Amino acid sequence: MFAYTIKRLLTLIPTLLAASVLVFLFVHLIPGDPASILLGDTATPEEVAALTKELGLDKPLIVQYFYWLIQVVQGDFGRSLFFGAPVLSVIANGAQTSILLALMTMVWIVIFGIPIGVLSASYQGRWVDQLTSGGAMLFASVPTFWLGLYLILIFAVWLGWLPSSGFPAIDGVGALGHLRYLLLPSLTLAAPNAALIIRLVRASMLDVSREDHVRTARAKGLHPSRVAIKHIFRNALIAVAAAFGFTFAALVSEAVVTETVFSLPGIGQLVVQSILRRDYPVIQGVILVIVVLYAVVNLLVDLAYARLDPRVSLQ
Amino acid sequence: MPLLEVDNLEIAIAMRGQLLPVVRGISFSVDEGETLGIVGESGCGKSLTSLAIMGLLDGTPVRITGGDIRFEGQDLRQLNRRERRAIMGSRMAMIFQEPMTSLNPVYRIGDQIVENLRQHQKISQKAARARAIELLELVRIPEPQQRVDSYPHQMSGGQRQRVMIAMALSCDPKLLIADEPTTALDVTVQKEVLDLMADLQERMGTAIVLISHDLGVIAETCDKVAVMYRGKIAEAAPTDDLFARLAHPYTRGLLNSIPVVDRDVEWLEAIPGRVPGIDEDIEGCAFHPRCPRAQDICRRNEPKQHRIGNEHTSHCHFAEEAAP
Amino acid sequence: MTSHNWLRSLVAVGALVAFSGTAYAAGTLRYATVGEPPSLDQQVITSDLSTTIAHHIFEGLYTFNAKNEPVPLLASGETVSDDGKTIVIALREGVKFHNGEDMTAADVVASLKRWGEFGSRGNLLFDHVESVEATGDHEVTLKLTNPFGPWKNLMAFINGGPSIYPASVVEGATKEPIGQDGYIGTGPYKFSAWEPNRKIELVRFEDYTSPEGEADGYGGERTAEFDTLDFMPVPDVGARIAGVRAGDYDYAESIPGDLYEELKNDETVTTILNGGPIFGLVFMNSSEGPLKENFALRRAIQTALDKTTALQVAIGPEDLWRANGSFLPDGNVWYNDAGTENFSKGDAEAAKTMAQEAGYSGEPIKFMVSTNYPFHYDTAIVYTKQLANAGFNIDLQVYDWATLIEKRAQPDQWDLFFTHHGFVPDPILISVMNDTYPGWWATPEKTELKDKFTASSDPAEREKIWGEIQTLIYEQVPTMKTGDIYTYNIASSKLQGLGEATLIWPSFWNVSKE
Amino acid sequence: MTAVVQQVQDIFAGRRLASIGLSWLILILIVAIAAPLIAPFDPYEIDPIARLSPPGWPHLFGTDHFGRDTFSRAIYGARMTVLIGSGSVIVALLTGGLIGMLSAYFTRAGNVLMRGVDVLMAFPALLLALVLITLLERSVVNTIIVIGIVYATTTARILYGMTLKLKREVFVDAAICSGAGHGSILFRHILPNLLSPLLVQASFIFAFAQLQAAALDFLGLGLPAEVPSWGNMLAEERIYITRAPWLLLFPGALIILSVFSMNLVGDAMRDSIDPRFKDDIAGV
Repeated sequence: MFAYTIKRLLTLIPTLLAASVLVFLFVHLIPGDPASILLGDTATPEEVAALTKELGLDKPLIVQYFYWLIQVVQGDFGRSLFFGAPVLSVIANGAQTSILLALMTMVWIVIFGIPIGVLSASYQGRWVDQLTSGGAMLFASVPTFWLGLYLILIFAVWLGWLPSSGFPAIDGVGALGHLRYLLLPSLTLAAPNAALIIRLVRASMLDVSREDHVRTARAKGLHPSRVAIKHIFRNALIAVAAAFGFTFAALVSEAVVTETVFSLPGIGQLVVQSILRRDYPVIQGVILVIVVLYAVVNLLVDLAYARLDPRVSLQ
Repeated sequence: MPLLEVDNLEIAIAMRGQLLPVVRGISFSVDEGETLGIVGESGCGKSLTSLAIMGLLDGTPVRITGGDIRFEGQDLRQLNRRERRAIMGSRMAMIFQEPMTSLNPVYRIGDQIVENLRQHQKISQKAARARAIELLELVRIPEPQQRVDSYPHQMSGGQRQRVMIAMALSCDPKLLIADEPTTALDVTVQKEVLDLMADLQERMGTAIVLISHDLGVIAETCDKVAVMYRGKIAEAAPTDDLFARLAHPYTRGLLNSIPVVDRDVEWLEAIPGRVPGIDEDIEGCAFHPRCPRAQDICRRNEPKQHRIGNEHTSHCHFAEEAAP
Repeated sequence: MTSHNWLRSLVAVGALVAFSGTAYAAGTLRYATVGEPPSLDQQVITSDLSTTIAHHIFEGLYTFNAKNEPVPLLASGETVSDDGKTIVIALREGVKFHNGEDMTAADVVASLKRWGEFGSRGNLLFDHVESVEATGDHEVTLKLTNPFGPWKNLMAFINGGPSIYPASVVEGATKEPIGQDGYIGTGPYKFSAWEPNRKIELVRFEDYTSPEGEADGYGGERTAEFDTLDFMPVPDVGARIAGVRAGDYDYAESIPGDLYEELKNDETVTTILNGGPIFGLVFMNSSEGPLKENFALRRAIQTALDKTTALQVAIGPEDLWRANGSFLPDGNVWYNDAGTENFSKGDAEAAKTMAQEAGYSGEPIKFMVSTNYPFHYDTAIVYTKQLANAGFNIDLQVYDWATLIEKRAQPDQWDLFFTHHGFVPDPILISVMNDTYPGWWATPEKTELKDKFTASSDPAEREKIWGEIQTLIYEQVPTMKTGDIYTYNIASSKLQGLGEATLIWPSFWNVSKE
Repeated sequence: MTAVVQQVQDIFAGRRLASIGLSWLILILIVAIAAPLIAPFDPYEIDPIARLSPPGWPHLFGTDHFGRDTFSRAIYGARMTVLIGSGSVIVALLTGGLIGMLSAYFTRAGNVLMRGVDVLMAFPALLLALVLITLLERSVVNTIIVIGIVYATTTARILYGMTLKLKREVFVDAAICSGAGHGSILFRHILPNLLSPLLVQASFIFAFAQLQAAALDFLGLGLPAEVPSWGNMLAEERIYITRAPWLLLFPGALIILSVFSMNLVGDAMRDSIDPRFKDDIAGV
C-alpha cells in the first residue's frame, strides 16, 4: 500500500508541472499588472514601470517562470505582491477556512444524505421515495448564493440566531465557538451536494439490491434492515465513496460563491481577490495547492476503494 | 405426512397494471430424504415455484394468487414475516444457478457461513467459525483452515457452489431447494457437485427439490420427476416409471432432443414452434399448437389428470396411448 | 423583527455547536471594508481604503479640521519668510513612535525626502523645493525655489502624502511600499496583525501623546477609546449590510444609494453621510483617436448627456447626489459655477448638429468602464443610451479594474474611460491637472493658467484663477464631471462620538461603543 | 416522427413529475422563441421614474434599479437560458465527447490526452472559468465556452469509460471482421450506442449550466451585466433583497423550476436507457 502511495505521488509531479505551466501562462496573459494596482489611480507610467522593475516583473516570462519554479521546488512559494507576506502563510490562512467549511459540509451530507438515500432506496416507488428524491432534486436545482442570501436574511438579520458573515480564526480550543460562523455557509453548500449524494446512494443501492448475493442474504432469513445495511449499503458504499472524494475536493475549491456571500476568508475568495489584484505568486501558489489537494483526494479515494472492495488490488 | 406438500399453487406477476398468471395450479409433494426433480423449458414457472416455496417473492412484482404450501405440516402462507424468516436458512435452504454472483463479494466466505449459523443458533463467533471450517471440509474444499478467510473472487465457480451448499446445509435443514445448481458449471465440475449433493443427502437425510432444464441431470439424481409446461405439470412420475413409459408428447419431445453419443443423426429433433408468451391465452391443452398428435379435442378442452401407474400422472387426453 | 444583542447570544440552533459568547471583546471595533488595501505605506499609496486604516497609525505634520482647513498635528507651528520661499516648521516635543523612539527633526526630514522623491503626490510640492534640513532637534526648514501657495494643504493631505516614519524605517525606502515590519508611526493606534483576507488589527498605542485643543475634524485632541480596531474585508456589499444589521460588524463602508431610505429608518443602524463628496469623471483621450484635439466634438458629447437622469439611476435618493457642475462642492471655498451651464444640457438634437459640425461621421468611440465600482457601470449604461440617441457610435467596453488601469495607459486602446475622484481640499490635487495622468491634457492654455495658479499664494487670487481653469475645462473638455456623490456608511446605533457626517476617511479615535 | 413521440411517451409514462417538468421546458422553449412578441417592454429600456416599483400594472413583475421591466427581462431571460443551456451542451459534448471517445479508441494517444483532461479536471470548474473570463472579457459566447469546457472534462471522462466498454463488445469485433475502417466503426457502430447516454448527459449539463452561469454572474464573471438572463437578474439586484424582494423571488423561482424540470427529465431518460450505462452517469 505504501509503495502504491509513493508511486501515485510520483505521477503527481508531471501533472503539477503541466498545471504550473498552464497557470503561469494564463495568469501572465491576463491584461493588467500588479504594479499599477498597487500604486493606484494617480501613478504615472514611469512610476509603474519603476515598481514593475523592482518587483522583477519586467523580465521575460520564461525567466520569471524558471526563477519561480526553482524557488517552488525548494518549498519557497515566494511572497505575495499584495500582502508582502509569504504565499504559503497567505494560503494556509485561507486553507483553514476552506477545509473546515468543507468538513462541516461533509458532516451535513453524511447526516442528511446517506440516511435519506438509504430510506428512499428501501421504500422505492412509494411516497417516501418520491418525496425524498424529488426534494433532493429540488435542492439540487437551487442557486447556492440565492439560498445563502435568504438564509442570512432569516437566521442572521431577522432571528439573529447565527452570525451573518465572516469567520474569525480558530487559534486554540477556546475559539471552537467560532465554528458557528460556518453553520449557515456549510448548510448552503451542503444542500445541493447532499442532493447529489442522496440520488447516488439511492441509484447504487437499487442496482446492488438486484444482485444475486442479496437474494442469498434474504434466503438466509436475515432481517430486512440487516440485509439493507450489511449487504446492500455496504456494497453501494463503494460507488458512494468515490463520489464523496470528488465532492470534498469540489467543496474546497467550488465554495467560491458561498465564501463570497458569507465573506469567508477561504481559498476560493483568496483566488478571486488575487486575480482581481493580479497577485501572481498567490494565484499560482493556490492553484498548485488545489491541484495537490485534488491528487491527494483522488489517492485517498483509491485507497478507500481498496479497503472497501477486496476485488480491487493496488498494483 | 410428506415433508413438503404443494397443493394447486397459482402464481401471477404484476406487469403494466395487470396480474398475468405464470403458474396455473400445480400440486406435488416431497417426503423426507427424497429428491424431486422439476424440469421444463425456461419460462415454464419452475424457478418462480422454488422462490415461492422459499418465500423470496417479497418485494418483487410476483405474487402467490392461490393454493397452499405446507411444510412440516405448517401452511407457509399463514406465517407472518418473522416466523417465515425463522424457517429460511434453518429448516429449509436454497442454492442458486449463478455461483459467481451468489456470494457477497466484500465479505470472506467464512463470515458469510457464520452469519447464517449465528442467525438461527445461539453459537459463539469462535464456535461458528470452527463449524464453518467443518462444513467447508464436508463439501470437500481443500485446506479449509486457510480458505475460510478467502474472498469469493479468489475461488472458482465449482468451489463457490460448494461454499453455497456448505452455507445452505449449515443449520442441517430438512429441505434443500436447488435452482439449476450446475447449469453455470462445466460438465466435470457438474458431476462433482451432484455427487456431493447426493452424498450429503445420504448423510444428513435432507430432502432436495432439484430444478433443471436438463433431463439427463434429473434422470441421474432424482427419485421422482415433474415435467412442467407453461405453468402446469404436464407429467409426473417416479423417474424409472417415467422413462419406462412416457405418457405425454411434450416429455417425449424433450427426451428426443437430447443428442445420443453413439447414434449419428442428420438432424437433431427439436420441438417445433415456441413457448407461447405470458399474455397469450390458449384454448384447450396449452401444448396443442406444438403437439405432433394434436386432435380436435386437444384444441377445445383442457385435459384432466389421467392416472397411468400408481404415481404416474399425465395431463393429456391420449395419456394412455402415448406409450413408447 | 430585529432582536437585541442579548437575544443573539442565546444561540438556540446548531446541533453541532451550541455555546454562545461573542468572538470579540466589547472594546473592539469591527469595520467591514470593501476589500484588502494594497499596503498601509501612506506615502506611495493613494487608495482611500488604505488611508481609512493607516491614518490611525501614521500622522503628518498637519491635518484638516472640519472646514477642511489645514491645522497643525505633529508640527506645533510655522513661520514663513516674507518672500514665501523659506518655511521654518517647529515640531511638537515628547512625541513617541510606536517603537518607543522619540520623534525628532531627523525623522521628519528623512520622511519628507523619501516622500518628495517617491511619494504619489510628492512631486507636486518637491518640484518647487530647493532643500529641506533639520535646523534643530525639533525644527525643520524648507527652502522653496518660488513661493508655493498650496504647500500646507499638500502637507496635510495624508493620502499619498507625507506621513512621518522613523528615519530608520524610511531612509532606504524607494518606490516599493514599506513592508509590514516598517508600519511604525506616531498615531493613537499601532499596527498589530494582518491576516490576509481576514482582518487588519490595530491596537491602542498606550503612550500616545495627543495634540491639545478641542477635537475639530481630524485636528485637536485624540483619545483611543477602543482597545482594538479590526478592519475586515467584506467584498460583498450584501454581506456588509446584513452584517451590521445582524450585529456582526459595527461599521460598514460604501453602501448603495437605493438602500438609503430603508436603512435610515432601521433603528439598529445609523446612516452617516460622507462630508466630502466623491465625483465621477469621464476622461477624454487627448493624445490619440477621434477626440484628440477635437474640442468641438467633446463639447457635443457633453451636450448630449442628461447627467441628472444618470445620477437618479446610478445613485438613487436625491440627498445622496447633486448635479453640480463645479469641481468642488457647494459651501467649499473653491466652489465656482464658471462654465457649469454646459454641465448637463441633455440636448440630443443640438449635440447631433454640433457633432456633424465637428466632423464626426459615426466612427466608433471606445468607452471603457469597470464593474468593480457599481455606480461607474450604471452611469456608463445610461450615458451610452443617451449618446446613442444623439447619433454617437459608442463601443462600451467592460473590464475589471486591473485591466482598465493597464489599457488606460495605452493611448490607442480607448477614447473615453470612467473613473471617480475622492474629495480634495485643493484643486491642484485633481488628477486632470496632472499632465501625465491618462487623457494627457497638456494644452498651452492649461499650462499657462496652471503655473499662474500655483505661483500665487493669495487665496482670493487663486480662487479667481481656478474659475478661469474651470471655464477652460468646460471649453476644452479634457474630462467631464458626472456629478457629486455623497457616499454614506452605516454604523451600529451603539457607536457614540461619530458625529453626523465624516470627512473623507472615517476616524475612530474619540469614538466608543455602548 | 411518430416513433419519437412514442418513445417519449414511453419514457414519461407513469412519471407525473417528469411529464410536468417536460411541459414546463416546452413552455420555456416557446417563450424563448416568441420572446419579442410576448414581452410588453423592451428589456433594455431604462425608465428612471419607474425605478424599483413593486409588481402591479403595467409592470407585472415590478421593475429593477434601472427601471427596466422585470417581466420582459424574465421572458428574454428564457431565451438566454435556452441559449446558454444548448450552447454549453454542444461545446461540452463536442469537445469532451470527441476527446473521450477518441482517447478510448486510440489508446496510445488516448492516454496522453486523458492525462491532459485529468490536469484540466484538477482545475476546479469555477477557477477555470475565472481565469478564462478575465482573459477573454465578459460576453455570452465566452460564458458558453467556459461552461462548456467545465463540463467537457466530466463528459470526456464518462465517454472514455463507455467507449472502453463498447470497444470490447462483440459487435465491434464483428464490424472489424467485416473490414470496417476506424471511422465507420467509431461513427456507425460505437456512436449510435452512445447516443442515449449522451442525451441524458446533455440534460444534466443543460440543467447545471444554468446554475454555473448564475454563479459566474454572481461573481461578476458571467454574462455582461445588462444582458437579460435570470442569473444576471439575481446577481445584479441581490442587494435589494429586502428593499425590492420581487427582484430576487421571480428570477429565483424561474431558475429553480427550470433546473428542477431539466433534472426530472434527465432522470426519466436515464432510467429508461440501457441499464448497462446507468451507473456511469451517477452524477455530472
